[in-house]
Order: sequence, then C-alpha cells, then structure tokens
Amino acid sequence: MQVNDTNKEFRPLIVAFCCNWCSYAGADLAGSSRLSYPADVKIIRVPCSCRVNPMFILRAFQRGADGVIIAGCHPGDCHYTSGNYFARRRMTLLFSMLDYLGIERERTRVEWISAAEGAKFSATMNEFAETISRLGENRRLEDLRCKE
Amino acid sequence: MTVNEKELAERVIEISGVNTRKCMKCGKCSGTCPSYDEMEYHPHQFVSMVEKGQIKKLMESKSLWTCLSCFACIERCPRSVEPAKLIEAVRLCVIRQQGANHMKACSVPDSIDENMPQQAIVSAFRKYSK
Amino acid sequence: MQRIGVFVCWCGSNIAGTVDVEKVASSVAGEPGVVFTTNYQYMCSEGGQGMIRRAIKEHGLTGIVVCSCSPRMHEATFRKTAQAAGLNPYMVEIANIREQCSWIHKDKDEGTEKAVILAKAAIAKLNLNKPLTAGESNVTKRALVIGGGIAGIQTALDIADAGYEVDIVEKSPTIGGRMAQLDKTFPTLDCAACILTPKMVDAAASDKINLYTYSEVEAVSGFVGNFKVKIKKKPRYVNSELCSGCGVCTEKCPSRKAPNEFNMGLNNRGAIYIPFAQAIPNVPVIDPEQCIKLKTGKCGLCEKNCTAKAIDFTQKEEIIEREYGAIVAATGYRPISLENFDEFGYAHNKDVITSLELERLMNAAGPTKGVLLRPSDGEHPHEIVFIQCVGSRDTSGCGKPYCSKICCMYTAKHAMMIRDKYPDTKVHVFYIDVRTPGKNFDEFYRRAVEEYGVDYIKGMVGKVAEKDGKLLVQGSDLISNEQVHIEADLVVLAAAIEPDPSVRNIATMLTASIDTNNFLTEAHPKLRPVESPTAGVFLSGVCQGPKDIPETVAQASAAAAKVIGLLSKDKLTGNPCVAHSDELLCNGCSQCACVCPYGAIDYIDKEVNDHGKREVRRIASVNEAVCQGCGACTVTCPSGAMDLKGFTTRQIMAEVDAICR
Amino acid sequence: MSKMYKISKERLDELYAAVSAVKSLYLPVRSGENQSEFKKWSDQSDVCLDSLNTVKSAKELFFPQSENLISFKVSGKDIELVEDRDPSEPFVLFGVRACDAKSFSILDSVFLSDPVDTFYKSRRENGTVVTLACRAPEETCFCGTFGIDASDPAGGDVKTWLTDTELYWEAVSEKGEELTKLLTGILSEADADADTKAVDDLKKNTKEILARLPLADLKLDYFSGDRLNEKLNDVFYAPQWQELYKSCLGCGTCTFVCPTCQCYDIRDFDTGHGIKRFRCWDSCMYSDFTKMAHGNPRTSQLERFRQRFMHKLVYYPANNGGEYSCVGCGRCLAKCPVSMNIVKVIKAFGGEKA
Amino acid sequence: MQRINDDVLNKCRDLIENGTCDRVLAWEEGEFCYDVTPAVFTGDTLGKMIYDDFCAANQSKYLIDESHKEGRIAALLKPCDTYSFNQLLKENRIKRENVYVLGVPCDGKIDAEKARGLGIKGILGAEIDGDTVAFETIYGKKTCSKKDVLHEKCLSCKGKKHMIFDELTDPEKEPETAVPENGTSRFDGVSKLENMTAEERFRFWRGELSRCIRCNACRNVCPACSCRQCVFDNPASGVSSKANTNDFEENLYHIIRAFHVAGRCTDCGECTRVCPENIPLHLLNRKFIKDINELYGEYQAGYDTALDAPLTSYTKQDAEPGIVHERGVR
Repeated sequence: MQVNDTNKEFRPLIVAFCCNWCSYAGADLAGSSRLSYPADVKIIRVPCSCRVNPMFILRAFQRGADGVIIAGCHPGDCHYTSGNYFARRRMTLLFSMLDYLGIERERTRVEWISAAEGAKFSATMNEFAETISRLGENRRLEDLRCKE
Repeated sequence: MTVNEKELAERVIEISGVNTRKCMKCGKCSGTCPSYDEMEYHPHQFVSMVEKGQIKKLMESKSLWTCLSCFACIERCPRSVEPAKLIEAVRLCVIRQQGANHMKACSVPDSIDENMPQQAIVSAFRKYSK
Repeated sequence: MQRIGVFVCWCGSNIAGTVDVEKVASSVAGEPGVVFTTNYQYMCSEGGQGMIRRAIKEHGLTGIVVCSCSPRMHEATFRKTAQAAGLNPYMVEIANIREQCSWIHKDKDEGTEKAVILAKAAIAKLNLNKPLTAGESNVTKRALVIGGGIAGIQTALDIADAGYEVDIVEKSPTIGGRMAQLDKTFPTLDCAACILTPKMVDAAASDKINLYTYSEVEAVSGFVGNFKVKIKKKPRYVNSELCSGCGVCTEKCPSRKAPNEFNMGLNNRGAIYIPFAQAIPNVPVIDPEQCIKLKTGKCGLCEKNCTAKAIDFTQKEEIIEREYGAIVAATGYRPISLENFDEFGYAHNKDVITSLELERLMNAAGPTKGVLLRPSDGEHPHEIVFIQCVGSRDTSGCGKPYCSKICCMYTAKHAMMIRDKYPDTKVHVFYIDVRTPGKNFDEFYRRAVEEYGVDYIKGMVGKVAEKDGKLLVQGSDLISNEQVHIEADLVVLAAAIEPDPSVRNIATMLTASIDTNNFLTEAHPKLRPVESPTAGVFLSGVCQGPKDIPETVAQASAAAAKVIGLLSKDKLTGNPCVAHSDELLCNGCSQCACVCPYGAIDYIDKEVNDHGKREVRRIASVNEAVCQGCGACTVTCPSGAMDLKGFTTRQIMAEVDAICR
Repeated sequence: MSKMYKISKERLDELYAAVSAVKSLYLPVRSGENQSEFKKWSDQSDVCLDSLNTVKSAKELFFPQSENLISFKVSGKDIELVEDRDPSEPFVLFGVRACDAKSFSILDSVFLSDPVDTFYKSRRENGTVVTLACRAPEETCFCGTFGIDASDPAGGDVKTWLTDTELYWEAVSEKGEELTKLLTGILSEADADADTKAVDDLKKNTKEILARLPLADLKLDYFSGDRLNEKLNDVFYAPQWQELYKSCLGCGTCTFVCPTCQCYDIRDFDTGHGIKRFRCWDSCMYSDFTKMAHGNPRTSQLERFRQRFMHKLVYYPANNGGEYSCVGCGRCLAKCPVSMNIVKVIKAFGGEKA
Repeated sequence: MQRINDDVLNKCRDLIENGTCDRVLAWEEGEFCYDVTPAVFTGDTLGKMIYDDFCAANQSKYLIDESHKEGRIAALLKPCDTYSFNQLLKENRIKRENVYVLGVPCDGKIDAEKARGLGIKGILGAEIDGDTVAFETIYGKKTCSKKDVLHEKCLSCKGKKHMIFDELTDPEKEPETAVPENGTSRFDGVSKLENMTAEERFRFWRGELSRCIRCNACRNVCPACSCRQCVFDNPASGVSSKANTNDFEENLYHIIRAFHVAGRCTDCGECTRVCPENIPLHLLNRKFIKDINELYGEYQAGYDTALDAPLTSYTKQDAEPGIVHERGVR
C-alpha cells in the first residue's frame, strides 16, 4: 500500500469551517472573482466561528481530514458582536492542547477573513493547502477504521 | 524580443523582486527624480521598458549610470513599484555580463567624493563585494 | 427516512462549464434518502422552480438539495419554491457548486469530484433536517438615521414622506454635513447651499422628523424591528427652546482661538458659535474647551447679552433611550490626513491646500468672502497647480488603495471656476487618469480644457518646494517625456476621502461589518447594495463607498425605500434557526447565558420527566425572538444540551463525515 | 505427576526467546511506575514476574476489551457482510497467578457453554497457560476464601515456581507437555530431592503468609450454596445496599480490572464507508448497562451496584453449582476510587468467621 | 489508632444536636488503614466517622445530590475541596442553603500505592508522626518519609486556606492567604512536556493514554464533570463510545474531557488519583490552566465565584490562535 502511495501525488483533505457572514461570503467573493484555490478545500457553512465545536475538528481528523481551518469575521466585526472572540479563545486553547499532545500544530488554523477579502480567502487556502501537502497525511490523529 | 533578452528580463525581475505590473503609470517617480535631465530614459520608462523586456536598450543607456540611487522614486511611488531596484538590477546584469566587477570593493573609498550620496556609497560596497 | 430530491443546476455554462452536472446527479443517486435526481440549465428560473415543485409532488419528496450557486444568492428562492409545493422551507439545503467549485476550479474532473462531495454533504445534512417554523416579532414603526448630511437628510425625508417617524442623530451642532461646505456642484455648477438648505429646512419642518443634533449614538441593542438605542445628547449650554438665533452671543464672545471647522480651519470662530448662517437648528453651541466661563468661571458675556435668556451653563449630557424598527447608517466621510505626504509640503506651507479648503476659499460665505486669495499673504494667486490622486490609488501604505471617485470632477470644476473668474490665472492639473463616467461628466471636463484652457499634464508631481514665496512644483509630463518645473502661487491637493472615523464604533454597535478601508459592507455588492448584512441596518451615502452627490441621494432614497418596506410590515417573521436547550440534558450551569450576546437565555425552574423520574430542575430557556442563532452557547454547553436548529451538532458532523468519506 | 524441570533465573530471557520463537508469548511487563500489564514479549520487554497483580487481569488475552465481530460494507444501497474478526494465533500466556488462572474456568462456563462464543473459544484453544505460584501475597489478597491455593496454582497447562535463583517448571496438561517438549533444549530436569524441596519450601512459606493475611478469615457462609435460593430475595431487598452504594461513583474501574467480569456490549461504529460491529467490555456500574429499546431496567445506581455483587455472590453460584464469580485477586480493593469493594459487601452481610 | 480528631467529631455532634444539620458527609473506615470510603453519617452512626491523613477524596461532588435532599448536611471539606465547592456553586449545581461547610485542615494525604512503589507491601496499618510514616505490614514494620508517599495532588497543593466555609474546625491553623505548599511550581510537569519536541510529546502521550481502559473513573470523580448525561454516554451526541477501540478514541475522550472542564477545573487532582492505570491526567488539565494564566491572566477556578470564567469571557486584545504556532517552536 505504501509503495503505491508514493506513485500517487498526495492530495490533502482540508475541511474549512466558514462563518456565514464573513468568511463564507469571502469564499463566494473569491469564487465570483475567479480566484482559485485547491479543490482539496471543502467548506462547511456555520453561522459563526463560535459554532465550531472542538468535537467537529477532531471528528474531521478522525474521518481522514489532514487539515482543519476555521475562518471567521475579523475580531470586532462579528455579525453576532462577540462570537469570534469566544471562538478565538476556544481555538487557541484547543490548538495549544493538540500541540501539547504532539499533534502537528500546522494542521489547525484560524483565519479572520471578511466578506470583502476574496483574495485573502483564496491566498489563505492556497497557502494552507500547501502547508498541509508538505506535512503529508495526518497520522497522529487518525482513526484507521475510517480510512479503509 | 530575443530569447536571450527574455531571460534577461526575467533575471532583472528576479534580482530586483519588483512587480512591474503594479505600475499605474502616474510618473511620480520621474516627477521626483533629481537627475531626470541627465537621463535619456527616465525612471517611469525603466519600469515600462523592463515590463516590455527591452533590457538591452537599458543596459546600453547612459541613464543606468546617472541614477544616483537616492531612492526618491522608491520613496514616492504610490504603488510600491520601486524603480531604483530595477535600475540596480539592470546594472548587475551589465556587470555580470562583463564577467567581473570593473571595480573592487577596496577601491571604492578612493572614488568617493564629497557630494556622493550615502546610498550610492553603500550601494557600491554592496555591489562590488559580491 | 427522508425522501430527498437532488437538483443540479448548470447555471448556463457557469457550472456546467467545469462540472459534469449529469455525473453529479447520477453520483448521488445512491446516497441515503435520495429518491430523485435531475439537472437543469437554470434551476432558479421559473422553469427550474416548476420542475422542483412538480418533483416534490410527484415523488413525495420530504426535502430537496439544490446544487447551484451560493446559498447567499438563492437559498431564499428555493425555500420559497419548496414552500409553494407544500414543503417546509427549511427542508432545503444548497450545495454551493458555483462560487466554491466551478468558478475556482479549472479541471473538469476535479470540479465534478468536488461538486459530488459537496452535494453528498448537503444530502447528509438534509437527512437530519427537521421542519422549522419561524417565530414572529413586532415592528417598532420608527427609524433612526445616523448622520445628518445630504445622505441622512434625504433618507429621513423619504421615510417621513411615507408617513413614518424618523430620528436623525448628528454628532455636529447642525445638519448639512460636507455638502454644506461646498461652493458649487459639478457638472451643473449650481450652488450647493441653494439646493441643500431647502432640504435641511424641510427636515426641520417635518412633523415626522426629529433632529438630535450635537448628539451621538451611545449603544444599540435588540434586533431588526426591535432595536433599542441610547442616544447621548451633548450639552449645547444654550436652551434651544428659548434661543431666537439672533447671533449676538457669537459676536460678543471674546474667545477667538478655535479654528473654524466649517471653514476647514482657514479662520477662527468664537467659543459660542453657529457653524454657518443657514445652520439647522439655528442655535449656537458653546465649545466647553474654549469657553472662558466654563473653564474659569469668569466671563459669561454671552449670557449677559442674550435677551432671550437662552444661555444655560448648567446643561448636562443627556441619555435618551428610544426604540426603532430600522437603522440607517449615513456617517459620511472626511478627507484623509496628508501628514504622510511631505513631498507636497502640506503641513508646513500655507499655500498648499486641499480641495475642500479651496471650496471654502471660493465660497462667498467663506473666510475670504469668495475672493480667491492665498492663505499666506492674501495675494491673488496667478499660477495654480492642482495635483490629483493625492492618497488615492495608493498601495504604498501612505494613502488609500481605492479611487476616491469625486476628485477628477471637482478638480475640473475648480480649474474651470478659477479660469472663469480670474482669466489671467494659469491653471495646471497634474493627473494620472481623468475619470469621468457620469452623465455630462466628460463634457464638463472637456469644457475645462477646451473652453477654459486649463493645462492638463499627464503625470505626477514628485516635489513641491518653497522658494522666495513661490512654490516650485516639480513633476513629470509623461506625454512630452520631460520633467516640468512650475513656479506656482498656490497648490491644491485632491486628497483622498475616507469614511468618517466614527463609523468603526457605530459598525461595532450595529454589528454591521466593515471592510479593510472602513467602508460599511453591503449585504451583497450588486443585489443588496443599500443593506448591511445585519438585518434592519441600511446604508446611505459615502459610508458604504466613495460617491458623488447624485449617487448619494439615489442611495439615500433607496435605503429609505428599504426602511419603508420594513416598517410597513406589522409582524416580522424571525429566524427559525435558533438555539434550543434539551431540558433533560441541561445542567442549569449558566455558562451559555454568559456567552449569549443577546441575553436570549433565561433560567427557569421546571418540572421535568427524566425517564419516569419527575423533578424540578433549573434549566436554560431560549427566547426565540431574541436569539439570533450564532451558536456560541452550543459549544459552551458541555453536556450538549444546547443545540442550534438548522445547524445542529449532528448535522454539522454529518457534513464533516460526508466530506471526509 | 509429570516431570519437573528448571531453569536458572538468569537465563529466563533465553526461555522467553525460545517460547517466542514458536509462539507469541504474553507475560507481565512493566507498563509504568509500579505497574504491569500482560504484553507480548520482545527482547526489549521489561518483564516483571514479581508483580502480583497486573492492572488488567489475564482475561484480556481470551476476552479482549474490544474486538471486531463483523463489518458491513455499504455501497449505494447495498450492504455486504464482511467477516473481519481479529485472527487468533497460538500463544503462550506466562506468569499467570492462581487467582487469574481460576478466573478462566469461570469465564469458560459462560462463554463455552451453549451457545459457544467462538471468538473466546478459538483464543482459549490457542492459548497455553503457564501459571506462577505466589511468594509474597498482598493484604488485599483473599483467594483463599474461594478455595484457591496461591502457592500451587491450578487451572493452567504448566505450573511454575520462582525462587531466588531458579524457575521450576511442571507441565500439568497435554498442551503443557507439548510446550515443555519444545523447550527441552533450554529447560533442564529438576533434581528429585533438592529441587522438590526448594519448591515445597516455597509453597510452605507462601501458605504461612496466606494464613496470616488480614482477609484470611473472610467467609462466604451467608451466600453459601444450598441456602442461596431461599435467600435470594432477602439479599436482594436487604437494607445494607441502601448504604453501601452511596459512595459509588458509577465508574467501571472494578469491572474492568476484574478477572471474572464478563459482561460486554455490542456496538456499531459508522466508519463513513460502512459499519464495524464490535464488542467491548461493559460495566454494570454504567447507566446504559443492559439498556434496551424500552429503556433501562436498572435506573438507579443502587440497582446497578447491587447487580454486580448479586451476580458475583448469588446469581452466578446459583447457576454454577455454588461456584462464586470472584477469585479474590484484590484488584477492586486496590483500585476503586472510593474504596468500596466486594469485601466490604461480604462483610456487610456478616461474612466474617464468628 | 484514633482516626478522627475529637474537636472535629464533637463539632459534628454539636451541629446535629443543635439542629443545624441532620447528617454529616465524611469518611468511613475500611479493612486497612487506607481504604476509607466517603459516607454520610447521622447522629446514630457518628461513631463510625473518621477523618485522617488517608481521607483524600474530594467530597464536593457528592453535595450536588446531597444538597438537593431534604434537610441540611454538614460537609467536611478540605481546603482543596472548597475550590470545587465554590465552582459548583457558581454553576448552580449545589443548593448552598442545604450545606453547612465545615472546613477541616489538611496536612497532605497519603497514597498507599506510592508506598507499595517504595516496596512497602502488605500494608495493614500506619502511624504518622510528623514527617514519618510507620507502616505496619504483613512483612514487618516499615517506615518512610511522608512526603514520599503523598498523593500527586498534595505535592502541588494550592494552599491550606479554605475558599469558603461556614465554620472551621481549627480556625487557628487557617492561614491568611492560600500559599502553595511546595516550593516548586505545579506547572513544572507541564513545562517539562512543553520543552520536549512534538515527537517526544506525542510518544509520551501515546504511552500514557494508550493505557486508558475507559473506565470513566476520572470523569465520574471529577467535580467539574457533573453533567446529568455526559456526551460520551449519550448516543445522540454523535461521539458516544463505550470503549477505546483505538488511539483516536483515547485522544478524543481525554481532549474533549479536558476541554469541557477548561476554565472550570480547580486542579483538585482527583482524576490522577483515581486512575487505575496511573495516567497523569492532571497534566492535561494543568496545561489548559497554564495557558489560560499565560494568555488571559491568572485565573483559579473556585477562587471567587464572582469572576468571569476565561472561556465565557474575552477581551478584544486576546492573543490570536497563531500564538500556539509562534511560541516555543520545537
């Protein structure tokens, strides 16, 4: 299996949780501006970055994601006033914990992308996908049962 | 444009790190240039010529050596295009083509005159120390 | 088990060009719950919607997945379609295979593969959807307009005209805004005051419009239809009821040190002042920073001279609380600070001025009574240089990356007016591009060149230096390929404009988003240009982006129309995607209430039946009219009692699972 | 009685290597500070034969904490059944104490009686059990209460005794003889007199200690055979439970370290491509224990707590000729977070010799 | 050996006799010196009540249920238990009026398992004299230093001051402020791990967490894990699972558990004390506490019920999640 793998180019699986008001709209703007980013990035729409439960992130890794990114409104611009501030604390602590457990810190990320930042959305996703490609397959937080 | 010249243009872009496409052709660089009248090609033309790949013309021009490296054009450019870096890069191309520096770093102090801008001295050291 | 129909839209070639729509439809046919799949050229068209309605009926569908453009575009459309066919509108999920797939991926296989996955995620989510019903809330039939410039005035007038109460909150002592400072307006050259002041008077006279001048918005809470706003009324120290507006006080005031804001600091005003003759309300205001009485307790000349006994030094700041159904932001703009542009010497040379300062110098009511004189020595300038794009289109960090839009036209106006009034004056305009898209705009600019002989130089000025009372302007003329040197008497800079800085605070209070340049973001750049993404908040004028007067007025009226549409409703249907607490799982720990931005969570003691065990428990209860559905509470809740309808934990995890499969 | 062999303590690694060469060898290996678990031997293993109780008991080798039963592959709307039980291979389980060895027979009567649990059965058949006599029992030991002789462990295929210098080896079953045959090159024949005496001394010494243990007097008269059925209701409704259960946290520690607890749950895991059906240890302490479609038959922690001890001391013996499903290993005494354990229960029902 | 101080016992008797309380939450003796069990006593059974250096359990969680019963219960709470009690009050889980908190002093609690680790086997009884513990065992008398056999949670004691009480049994012993007993920081263990490479940390945690038998003792003993139904027991949560069928489940369980108690964990150390596999679970919770202290300012759950909890509050200047990537790159 390993041998076959080396022939095939590694394509990471990236789950992006995007808040409905800023980052999802930013992704739409990237789309309408035709600013491409890898198809490996799959977006899940959530109302706010504060809706992202750490369980979702771990679930994504369990099911075979190689990277998870949470994108929300810029601090201060949250549609719900304060959601991203809570998300910021939660994700900071969660990422720190993952790092503490020796899980590659680069696999998780939070970015603030406004509805006007289509270019930033695209650039961020390109860069993140590249980082994850370089890291290779998620091995430390995988569930082999899901990979067959 | 010959193939060779295309490569040259690429090299200039690479050395300088300048994105000539950012230029909006406002001419502020030339508006601010203190040695404008000494040049047959002016800073804004440098940008446009590099963009068009006319490097050889530039390399042969007197303008290349009349630039004071005062960086006024870099300072003033509203789009951060940095024409002086292009001039510097084209100069390097000339030097590399000659195969060697026509001057050594140690001989720079001898050539310094009072009116020479600081940047030019620093730039000379940087250039000839390579 | 759901009976799901999947409808794949081609969007002409927008989707079908990079995504094999037939393959998407066939690939998801085996997904759990899917009983029907199809594809069609334009799903949002009447034909496409009809197809959906028919399929719902024919196949007994319980939910539909539409693979099309962004849900931000047509989710509402397809929800209506589903509703028309008897489905609950929340049994619709959209797979965004255009903005987030076909438009960004070039390879058709790749695009198709991703579209299939996105469709599968939507199906997985839909399998867990439940019909949702929205709650209803009342609408307070009153609007708030923040900003009393031409944008705010026009919006208020239009709303009042439709019969609704409207309040204008203006932070300065008078309404009128920037337009009041202008002399003439392009391209017709009619006088700004002549067309603005009647509107100001109308606003003041309307019994539906209430003006809060010299006031600021302090806090905003609530939601569409039910905003609660605190307005801070700063003390004028003049009783508006008693004041006759005679102006004697302003003449008697001994303090003359304050720069006159209305005249862009070109002259000074008293501590008690009326910004300009036609100010509304025509009531002076005392500047506490300048007033000798307020600072030292001595003086009081104004009080002594006021026959109406209107001066009241005991006035205090007042907080007014009002309820509104809709809020319009019309916070306007200001010219940017030119501190970063020392090449033009604005800071240290009095004869280098901004265009707005020139407006005041040309205005009959201005500091020079309309005679064009140099600020430095009061002489007539004979040679004037205009420099365009100062700080506009600037990505170097000193200025703004955008085009300020109005500068080309007002510069042409200024040049023309000077040449008209003082034909012996030489006028040069340095320009990068001359942008004149607008009715009669280019004709106007050409007249400046052709009829008035304004010297337009294609190029930018690199340096302005002072020498012997003259301004040495060095710039490039790109057409003649030479460096030009002009000895000018006056240099006028067309400074970029930026949103008024108060907008940041207001945006935060309104939870309206702003872009990187601090312009308020519209709900959709093309289709909803006068609405903010926050329901019930609308945008009017330059706070949304640079625009000239006719555009501002047009947008102001458009915003008013939106407000009128909202206020005309008796009930608003809420967002059914709200938080909900499972009473059997709730610990009553109060953590969710701590993170709720709307105070939507209360705790109640309720008897619950936990598998036969009846007991009274303290549990969370969500006010569905107040909850906006952010979901902050759901993550704070450790037991998972709190969930968000429409975005349940199970639904999102199902999407994750489908994507990662 | 079969022949006794011996090997010097220093050469035990050679013995492990020789066994490993033919079969997988599981034995107590250090798994943290002051604790050990049965693990597969490798030359890196830190074997600790002097540890009395491994944290989890030896039952895990026959009845693992979780194991795959079957898989369902889903493609479109078709479901395919895939047998993916973990393969069982021949193995040797070395260093099993008398209590754990006894637990196998308790598990056997559950899993090997009709309907036979084939997963358990194949592991049981594949496993050769080498027991190890105790030398230094702990205060928590009360195997004697269940008639177990820690100095001469029964229930295995080979018995061993470890003195300060030698390991003595005696096959007691056909499987044991087979294993011994494979090791003839390593094991040497024991001396009839001196070595027998050494083993007898060890046994005697251990027995002496066992007699002095604080729980040596623990008796199960209250739960004894012929009175069980008539007493069942008395025990079930006894007021003692009202107090005993109160401190119980409802965790599964006692059941998971217990060598005789045999309850399991069967769960499905959705992999995204299909279902993996596995079974895992269950605990009667858990709120979802034996939960069925209608709900849970034991809704309170009292009922669940009582269930565990009723099973060990009443239901099991009532169905298995008076044999209790406890072997007195003392793991629950050492591990319960609140020190509530079977001894306290037995004593609450008067389980001490008068 | 007398296993309860007369003052404490008399106090409890008084409380019952004068009608302040109708029962007492304390400990009951077991078979040996160390196997004490939390128990509720009435006037009739007070004679069986004990409190000594082996009574380590955090009693506050029992008060969730006890305080919702009729009557009023006196609870013997050690200084560290009072943090948990406060936290539970903050979360409205305890009916304050039904509990009479009797603050008892604590000199550190002894872990029999640590004694076994020192080779002290067959423990029957113990005599404590200052810093020396003399164990009576099957294999004779053995002595050791008390600090060598203290529970991990006592080695990182937050101080001997009660955060809340209705009465102290020994007011003279009560310090003015809570001063950590041990000279070293309780975050040393976390720092040590932080200074390892990611690879080393990964190996370390795999080694520890792979031993987890998912007995739920850590969760069930934890005063912060007081949910009526845990997500891991709730099939509707989508993450429930009964067994650590693989590495992922082990990680998931412990990460989510630590996250759910982040900002609420008082660092009472019960998780580590009860783990049958001796997994140093406190290192997970303490990591969150350390991060919270460093990023959002010192915060001790259970110290003051009026303070905003770190995960239900924020400041606009909070660190960005990228700080995890920036600091201590290894």
